[in-house]
Amino acid sequence: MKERNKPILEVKGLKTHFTTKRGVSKAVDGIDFTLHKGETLGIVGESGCGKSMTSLSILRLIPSPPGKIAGGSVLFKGRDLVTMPEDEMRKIRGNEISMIFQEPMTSLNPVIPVGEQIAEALRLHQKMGKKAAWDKSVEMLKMVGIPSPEKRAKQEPFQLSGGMRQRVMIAMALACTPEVLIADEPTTALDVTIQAQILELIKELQTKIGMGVIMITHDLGVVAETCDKVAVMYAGNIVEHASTEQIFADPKHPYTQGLLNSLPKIHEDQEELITIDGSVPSPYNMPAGCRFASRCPYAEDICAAHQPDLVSYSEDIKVRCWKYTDKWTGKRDKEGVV
Amino acid sequence: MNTTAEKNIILQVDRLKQYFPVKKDSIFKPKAYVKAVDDISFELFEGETLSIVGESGCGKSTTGRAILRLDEPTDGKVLYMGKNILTLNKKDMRKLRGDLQVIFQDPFASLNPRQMVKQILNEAMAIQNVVEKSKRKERMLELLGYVGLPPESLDRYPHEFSGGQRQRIGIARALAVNPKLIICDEAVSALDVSIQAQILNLLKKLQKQFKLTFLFISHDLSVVRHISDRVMVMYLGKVVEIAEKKEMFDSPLHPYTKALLSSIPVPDPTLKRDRVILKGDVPSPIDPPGGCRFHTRCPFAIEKCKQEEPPLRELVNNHFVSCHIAETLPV
Amino acid sequence: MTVQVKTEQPDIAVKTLIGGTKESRIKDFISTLIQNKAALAGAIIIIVYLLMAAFAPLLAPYSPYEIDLENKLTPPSADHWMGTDDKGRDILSRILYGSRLSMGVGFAAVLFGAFFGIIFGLVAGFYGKWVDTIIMRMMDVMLAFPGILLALAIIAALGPSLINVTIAVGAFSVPLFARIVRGSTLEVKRLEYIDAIRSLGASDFVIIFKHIFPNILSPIIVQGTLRLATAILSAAGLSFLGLGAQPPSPEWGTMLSSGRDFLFSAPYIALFPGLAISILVLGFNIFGDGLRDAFDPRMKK
Amino acid sequence: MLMFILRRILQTIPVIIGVTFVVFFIMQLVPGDPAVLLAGEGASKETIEAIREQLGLNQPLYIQYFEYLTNVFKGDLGVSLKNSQPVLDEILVRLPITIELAFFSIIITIVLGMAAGIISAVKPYSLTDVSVMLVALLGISLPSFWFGLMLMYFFSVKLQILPVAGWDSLLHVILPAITLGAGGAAIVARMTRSSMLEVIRQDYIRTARAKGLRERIIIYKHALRNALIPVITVVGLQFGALLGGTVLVESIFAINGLGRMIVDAIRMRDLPMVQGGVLFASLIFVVVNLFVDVFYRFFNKRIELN
Amino acid sequence: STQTKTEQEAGNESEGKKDGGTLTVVRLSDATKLDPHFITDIPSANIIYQKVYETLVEPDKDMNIQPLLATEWNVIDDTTWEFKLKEGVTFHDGTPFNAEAVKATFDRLLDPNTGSPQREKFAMINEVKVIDEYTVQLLLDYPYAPLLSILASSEGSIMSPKALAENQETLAEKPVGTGPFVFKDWKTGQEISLKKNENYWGKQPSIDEVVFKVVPEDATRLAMIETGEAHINDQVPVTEIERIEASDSMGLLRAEGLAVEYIGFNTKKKPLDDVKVRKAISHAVEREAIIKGVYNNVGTLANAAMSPKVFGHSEKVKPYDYDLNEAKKLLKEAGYENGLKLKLLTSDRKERINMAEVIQSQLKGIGVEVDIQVMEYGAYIDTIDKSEHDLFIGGWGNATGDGDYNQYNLFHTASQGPPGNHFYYSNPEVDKIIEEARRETDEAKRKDLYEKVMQMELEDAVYIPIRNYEHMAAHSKNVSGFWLNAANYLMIDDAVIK
Ligand SMILES: Nc1ncnc2c1ncn2[C@@H]1O[C@H](COP(=O)(O)OP(=O)(O)OP(=O)(O)O)[C@@H](O)[C@H]1O
Ligand SMILES: Nc1ncnc2c1ncn2[C@@H]1O[C@H](COP(=O)(O)OP(=O)(O)OP(=O)(O)O)[C@@H](O)[C@H]1O
Ligand SMILES: [Mg+2]
Ligand SMILES: [Mg+2]
Ligand code: NI
Repeated sequence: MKERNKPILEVKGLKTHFTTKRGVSKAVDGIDFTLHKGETLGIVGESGCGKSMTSLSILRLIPSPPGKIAGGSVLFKGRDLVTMPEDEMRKIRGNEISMIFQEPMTSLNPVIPVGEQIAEALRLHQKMGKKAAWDKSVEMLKMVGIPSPEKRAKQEPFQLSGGMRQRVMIAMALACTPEVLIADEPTTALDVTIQAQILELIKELQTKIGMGVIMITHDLGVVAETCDKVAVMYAGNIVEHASTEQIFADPKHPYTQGLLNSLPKIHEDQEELITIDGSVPSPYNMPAGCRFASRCPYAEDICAAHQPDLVSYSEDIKVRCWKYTDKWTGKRDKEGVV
Repeated sequence: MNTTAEKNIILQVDRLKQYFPVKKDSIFKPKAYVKAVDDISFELFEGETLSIVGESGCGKSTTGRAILRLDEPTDGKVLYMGKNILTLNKKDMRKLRGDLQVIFQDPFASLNPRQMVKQILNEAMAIQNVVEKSKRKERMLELLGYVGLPPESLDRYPHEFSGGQRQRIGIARALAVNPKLIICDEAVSALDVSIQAQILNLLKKLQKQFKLTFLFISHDLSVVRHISDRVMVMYLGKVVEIAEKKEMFDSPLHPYTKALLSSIPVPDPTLKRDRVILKGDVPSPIDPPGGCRFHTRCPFAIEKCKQEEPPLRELVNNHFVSCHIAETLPV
Repeated sequence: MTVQVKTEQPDIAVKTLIGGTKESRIKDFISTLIQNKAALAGAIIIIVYLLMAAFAPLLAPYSPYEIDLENKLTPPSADHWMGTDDKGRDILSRILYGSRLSMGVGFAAVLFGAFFGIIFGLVAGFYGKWVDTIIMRMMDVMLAFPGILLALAIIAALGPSLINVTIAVGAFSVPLFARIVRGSTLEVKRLEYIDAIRSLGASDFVIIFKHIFPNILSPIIVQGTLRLATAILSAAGLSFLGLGAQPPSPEWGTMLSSGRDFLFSAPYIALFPGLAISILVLGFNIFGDGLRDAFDPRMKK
Repeated sequence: MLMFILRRILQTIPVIIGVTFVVFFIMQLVPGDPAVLLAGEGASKETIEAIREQLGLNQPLYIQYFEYLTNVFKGDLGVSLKNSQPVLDEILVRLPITIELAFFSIIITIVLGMAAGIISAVKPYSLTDVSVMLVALLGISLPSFWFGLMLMYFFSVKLQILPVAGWDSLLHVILPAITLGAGGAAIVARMTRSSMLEVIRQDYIRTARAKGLRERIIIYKHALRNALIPVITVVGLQFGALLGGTVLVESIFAINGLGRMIVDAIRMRDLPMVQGGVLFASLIFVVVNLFVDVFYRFFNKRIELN
Repeated sequence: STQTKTEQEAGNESEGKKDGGTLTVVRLSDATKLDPHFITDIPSANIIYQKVYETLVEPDKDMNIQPLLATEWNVIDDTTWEFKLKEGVTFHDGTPFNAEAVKATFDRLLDPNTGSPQREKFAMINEVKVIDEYTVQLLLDYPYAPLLSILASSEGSIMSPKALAENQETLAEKPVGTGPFVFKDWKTGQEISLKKNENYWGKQPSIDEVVFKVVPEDATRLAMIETGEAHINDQVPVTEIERIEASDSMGLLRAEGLAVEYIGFNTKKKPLDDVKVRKAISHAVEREAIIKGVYNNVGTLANAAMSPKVFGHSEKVKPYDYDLNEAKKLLKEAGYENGLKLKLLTSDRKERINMAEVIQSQLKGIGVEVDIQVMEYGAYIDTIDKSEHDLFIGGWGNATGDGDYNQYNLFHTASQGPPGNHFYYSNPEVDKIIEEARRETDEAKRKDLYEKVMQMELEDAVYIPIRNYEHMAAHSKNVSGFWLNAANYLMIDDAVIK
């Protein structure tokens, strides 16, 4: 599954900015990653760090105005989506790259039967007839495990439970057998038991179709269970990028460390949880230096002054931190802060 | 009941029922109800944290709301310090509300967007008249100190705060009236892990400081495990299991609890577990299945489960479960 | 582990985003208003009208009442910028003086209608059940009722006066406001902060007026600005029944109606008062939209 | 739903009784004596007294009212004081006319209003949007007599392509319906616009885009259907305003409708006619609003449950 | 004379042209009922008067009484009038017209059980006596000079005895008379249509049918004439004269009327109970300005409560001249040199509101501050009936064209309140003269009495006469031959549509 073929999706230096009355919000500020066929990339990070905006930028669905892709490229099978004409882009959306949105409750049109919502993409992209598209959408519903799909297809979203709706979203995203699936917090709104069902389903389908998946979440448990590699985002940047095992076993970036530390340990009793002090800098007013510097227990002068690059720590690990460069003095490390 | 016998019961919920009438589609159908909470009993000891867990829609919030009389329960008793609060008149109830507070899930929706923090806090104190006017300012600053917000927060509106900070405002408001019991309805579910940790720490600290009792509603089991003394599992309006935290997590008895615990994604990619993946969806609370309500999804259901409703029985010391076949299940 | 819950550092994000002091908040409010160009234009229109009303005696080139039958129906000219009416009165002067009356009646009527409509709507929406049923059926009765009859009844009961016309016109809009307010109340009632304040032991009065009401302002503002035009026009309709401003008051609606006989021979008689009303309403509508945005702290996000 | 409709129909009864009650007592309050108005110029006091006796106006009020009410429940709305015709007959002649007028007007309100609203919403803050909204605001603040007479002047007198007045053919319906519908159209346009703008921001529109749908399909299939829900309520309310507006339009275009009948009857203090007219007008209103509510609930149910 | 060319043309042309066609008349309001014994308004009477029903005698264009169904009459003694009836006339239902028909009609009118509001006017008739088939006598209780004028008015219409016997009730909707037009259909609130009476005893009308349509809006009625959708509009606002005259598709017909408009004083109410105040105000109103400025010179300056077309009118009666100094002097004498506040009540007719505004502005000149009260008609009547007004603008229709109907109702003490004396004027001497004039059979003497009593009323400054009505009808240029009677009845016997 993890054969190193040519990447299907390559994001290079992607920047998405929002221009508002208060100034420019650099929601996504230079993101790089690649995705291969059959691979699952997890993107994690604090709320508001730009995860959703990254995924929307790939499909060029940024609300515009105020949003705008301010730079970088998104190469999909070698073609740059950022500069592609709108009507060609439309052919890719929902067909070759699909997306599952964060909110199953609000992401389905409340007044259109769910079967129709699936079928319309099929008619458009696969040039199917009305009947054929409907049959296929019923089939899709069956595939995602919805009982009596013929009946359900005719119902409107409000007649379905949350889990079912999320499954409809998945069916919709997978209807045209896309090569890339972007799942933006597909299970956040769901119960654990239902969440387990859905994650299982996505995994299953991924093996079947062999698509590349970008799994966006802030639930590290979900990442651990589903992803091959992980990109950790902080304030519009990727701060660490490594394989899943690597991230959980030996996180490099102080933010990643903090994030993992603050999880309540399920098999261990703690009197008190570990937290990361301070808060995320305003996207309108990013510090010049490392964006995590003000909260970082290791921060040195250089951290506040200059922003580090995302550099390779080892073959598989990239990290954006002065600590892993030769500029690092290691003064505070010695004081043993942690 | 040995270990708990010495503790003071602060709140006792007795056969509480909360049915919501559903609008009928046809006059020919009998009047239907959502049986959101259907005959549950439990007690809460002073200074402890009891968590309620369960899937969405199983009646957790409804239980909390019924205790606070935010909805009028259909039947049952809620005894607070031995007094049935469901029979209090409006005036007495308003007085009592100072003792029972609530922190809600959505840190944005639970604060009036048009009130500044100082108005929010001041109003809470004014309503319960806990602090005299001249001392309120002082008290507000004190409250902000407890929850870790800077004093200048007083002059800001909720939208000017991050989610975690907003949740702290909500907590400060609850503390403002010197409550004895706080119901935390998904108080940390909407927050980021790192912020969630801050709030959980805060709650624990405050509990110690003020001898608070928490009724902690959540579906996040790792959080529950961290904060609770005892855990209660609900399914479709019924209590299926109550036990001390350790007991519950180490040896769950009910098949639903087992599935629930095994479904929690563990942030450890090296750990590969046997997961009980339940099939199907939660049935509708309007027309819940007869017998054991879980039998439609239970992998172990026997004929009896479909026919008879299992009683809540004490299987191990202080570990109650409502399952006919709890003893025979694989561990 | 030494990491404690500490008082957070004064939050940079918050501080730079929004100034913490009161003055800056007001400034912020005003700057939001000003940045909204449409709202600014609306505000300017309203200010011009208010100035017009305030300084009518200084601005008006003629007396608004002086009848000059020799000079009746003269088209707009250098002497009479807007022409003269069928009794030779200067239309411009009448419009200037009339701004006091028409704006007064319009505002007062809308306020009256809004006041009762809001109370009924809030109470119906908040308490629901039979209270709701009774109030809303009452509102239905009012809506289904011919306005002229209501107006006549008010003359009968209270006698003709400008205040009573305001009441009559306001009464027409009570059910409209009530319906809109009720709908929004039902929505806001379900929000968590209402439960939060209820669990603090707040009385229904506090909940309704302090917590629900400010959060349903936006549809009220929209409805209010729309009703203004209708109010001014219906006030005119009633003055013909002897209820409203009695002649020769230069009330815009009445002026407009009296232009009805000269629609083709002297269109300017109806045109100018009509424009005066339209522009005012326009001003209020766009200002109202801006106000709604500026009032709503959430909109700044 | 059926239950809801049934309950609402039951609630209609007190509304109607309420209306008759209020009308009755207001008519007592209103100065002016039908007997005097019927007797005409120069009638002696004896004559007036005789007329009053004949019309049964000398009985105590509550008897008059209860007699009226019992008769109404028997289906007898009394006879007009003015021309002694049975009120019901007079109403039944006019009712279809007014309903027809209102129907076409509301169609115009809806079609025109929504079209304008959509055009505006598709390109918010564009020149088209601003001009459409300006016209809409003018539509709200211009009196309908002005608009109606202008339409008549251009289309009937100048161009002579439409009849001036009357109610004989479909051609006669056009101008009155436009006049009556225009004000409402303006309000509906505003509502549609803001509702569309609201809906366009919703997540499911983004979902539709993510499917690669064309903008046109997104607007008309996905956005519009949802945007219409709040507009329905406005249309329902507008219908009330519309019924009130019929008086003017019926006068201007010489249409023999219910609105004009009621106002004429009020002027003659013809209580039975006023009662009957208002009764039917409120009945129409209540029925229309019932429809709107049913419609709204039907749509809204799915939204609430979401 | 105000008769226009149209009439004269009609006289010349109508002979040869008998084109038929439907004449469409548009008017402000609908009829209330069509039974002449119950009609109290002009719009109703206009439908039937000399069209469906005919009277024994009729007024001509100059309000002189001419024979119609009665060919001749004699006053046998003060209280006995004898009429010879036309032979060979039949009602529309086929019943022959004869003395029995006349008797049946008046018996019904006079029967108190009928409850006719018009009974009062005929109260002096004691008995209707059939002499022979075509001779009938009216026996009066007391001498009553204006009898013919009453017989000539709409309420004197002769009705079919068969219809009276068989279906009295339906007469309100379906009139049956002897006139040149037969009632066809009535859609209430919309239109009434009449068709030509093929068996008419006199000259057959040239048009086949006439439809009276209700079109409440002034502008719409004119537009209908302009586009040819209707032929005659018999209520034209004074502001439209220029437009009509300038139009090449419309003509304007003007005819002097019987009605007058005046400003009335409530003589019972302070301070108007002081004759000096009333005189002062009378001096301060510039009446000519109103005729010209408000009425666009439609109608003529009135000198009394009777228009020149009413029997009893006299040019010699003189109202107060416009004299502000005199007015101020009188006010001062009355003790109001510092001014005075009064209310002026008017109904909601546009011209009257305008008039009120002009009067308000004129009275300001002598320091009288006037508040205008506009009221909807019903409320207006109610207010003056209850004597709650100070000044009011009123009008009197003079429906019969005789001075008695005017003087008795307006000024006799017995008429205070609803019958018409809204001045609440009471002067025993005036009462006496009015009663005397009623019985006086000598026309010249009657005229003298009226002149005298009118002058007395003006001396007491009971009212300020303003305007004698002039009726106007706009018509399409392709109709001719119709005329307006002084009581504003549309006469269409000779109307022709080109
Ligand atoms: N319409 C907008 N205008 C201005 N800024 C915006 C807008 N939408 C998003 N942003 C900014 O973009 C940043 C990234 O938002 P994004 O939704 O990608 O966060 P996220 O990582 O998906 O968070 P979450 O976990 O809460 O979904 C936010 O800080 C936000 O301020
Ligand atoms: N006011 C109400 N009217 C009707 N039904 C209600 C009402 N409130 C709650 N319910 C229903 O009662 C059931 C229990 O709801 P409740 O909110 O208590 O669930 P919960 O366990 O808190 O779920 P979640 O985890 O989603 O918050 C649900 O099916 C819900 O739809
Ligand atoms: Mg997101
Ligand atoms: Mg809940
Ligand atoms: Ni430590």
